[in-house]
Amino acid sequence: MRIVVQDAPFDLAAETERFAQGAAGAGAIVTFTGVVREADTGTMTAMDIEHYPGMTEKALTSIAAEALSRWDLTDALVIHRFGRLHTGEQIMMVATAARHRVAAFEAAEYLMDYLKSRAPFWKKEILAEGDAAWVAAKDDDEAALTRW
Amino acid sequence: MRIVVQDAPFDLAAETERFAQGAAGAGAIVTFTGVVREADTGTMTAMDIEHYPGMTEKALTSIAAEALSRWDLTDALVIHRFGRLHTGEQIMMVATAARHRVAAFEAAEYLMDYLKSRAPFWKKEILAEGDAAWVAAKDDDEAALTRW
Amino acid sequence: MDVLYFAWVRERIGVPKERVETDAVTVAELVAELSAREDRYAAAFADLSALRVALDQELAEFDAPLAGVREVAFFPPMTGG
Amino acid sequence: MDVLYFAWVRERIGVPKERVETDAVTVAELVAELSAREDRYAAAFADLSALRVALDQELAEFDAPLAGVREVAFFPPMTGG
Repeated sequence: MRIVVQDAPFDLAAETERFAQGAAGAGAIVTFTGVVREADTGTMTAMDIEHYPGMTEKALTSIAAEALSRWDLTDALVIHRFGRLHTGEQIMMVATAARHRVAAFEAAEYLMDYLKSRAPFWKKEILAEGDAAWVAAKDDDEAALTRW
Repeated sequence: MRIVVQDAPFDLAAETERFAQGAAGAGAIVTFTGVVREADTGTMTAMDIEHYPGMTEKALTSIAAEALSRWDLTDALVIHRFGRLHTGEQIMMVATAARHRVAAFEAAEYLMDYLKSRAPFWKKEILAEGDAAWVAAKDDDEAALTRW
Repeated sequence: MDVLYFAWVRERIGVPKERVETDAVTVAELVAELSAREDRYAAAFADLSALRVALDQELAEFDAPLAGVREVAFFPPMTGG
Repeated sequence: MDVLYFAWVRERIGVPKERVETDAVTVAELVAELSAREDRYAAAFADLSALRVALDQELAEFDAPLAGVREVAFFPPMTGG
């Protein structure tokens, strides 16, 4: 298990390769990558991601450990950035490795669902006009947790 | 959409990077990679993958087109190898890009479920003793299709 | 028409592909005709529930008509991924 | 104890962190005490259903006891990923 919280960009290709090389015995590897996309209204120029240093690492570690205990995973990876990111930049990735595909998929979705609503990150959209708006938590994201 | 059927290895890092770079407007990218793992009995040395040239490409294209029409995807990728592969080698990958994570995850699982049971590939395990055994289709894999 | 065999069906019948002249109207009739021809076909086609068929590279049922079909393929359930 | 604020709670209260001396027994009592202190706290804590609290970096409820706690943090629902 590896948890990384950093402001610097990460190298998706290198991280994916490294994770796959380290996943001995796995038959299935799933990755999820989150990218800063245009807001639905289309005026966003950047996103500020605030986090709670200390608690963030603890929360991510605890979420990943729970995934490892619930599914028969050989490994899990979480990388999450903070600070100012621009449209098209990669915010975060998770990866899971398991003997079977269903476990790898389910664990990756579990990581994402918990990371969305239980890891202390907050997003603020920086709009073209100089305005800024905190992203509100979605009811859907909270509801997604009831699945697990 | 890109469909690749080849006997040569593919470069997971490069393919992931290329797919991510091309996924304009996507907020979520999911990849699945299948790896030849040790058989549960542990005596497998290699896997022969037979396929039906012509039908394979058609079936994969049709499965990916269906995924693109069912979910709001910005792109989809399927790479599948055939021929002799050894333990630890990557057999195949799929990738999906969408604005939202649920669509990217669901479409990737759909691709995998259909690819398992509806694309004309057959796996034969080459065992350490010189024996070989065709991999039987799993009832679970057929049942997985009823989800969609 | 061309008849193709894959995986253990190919191994049991002994060829990957052959040209078959037939008046069979459906896939099932073609299977019966081949099975009557030699034991290796009868052995391969013994349990149709363990087989799949494609007509011109599209999955089909065993009661599907063969009219206009140029390529028939028989194989076990697929195991991709 | 140290009290930390994040996102719009931090912006509304005006500081990311402060040292608070209190006899409050629960989080809710601490919230009431701060709210009574100045309008900016009252504004930030007006709707507790829009807030979350962590005690020593673990999510907690507003009726949780503060005994032994060194760090309390208030913030809106999280939006990671």
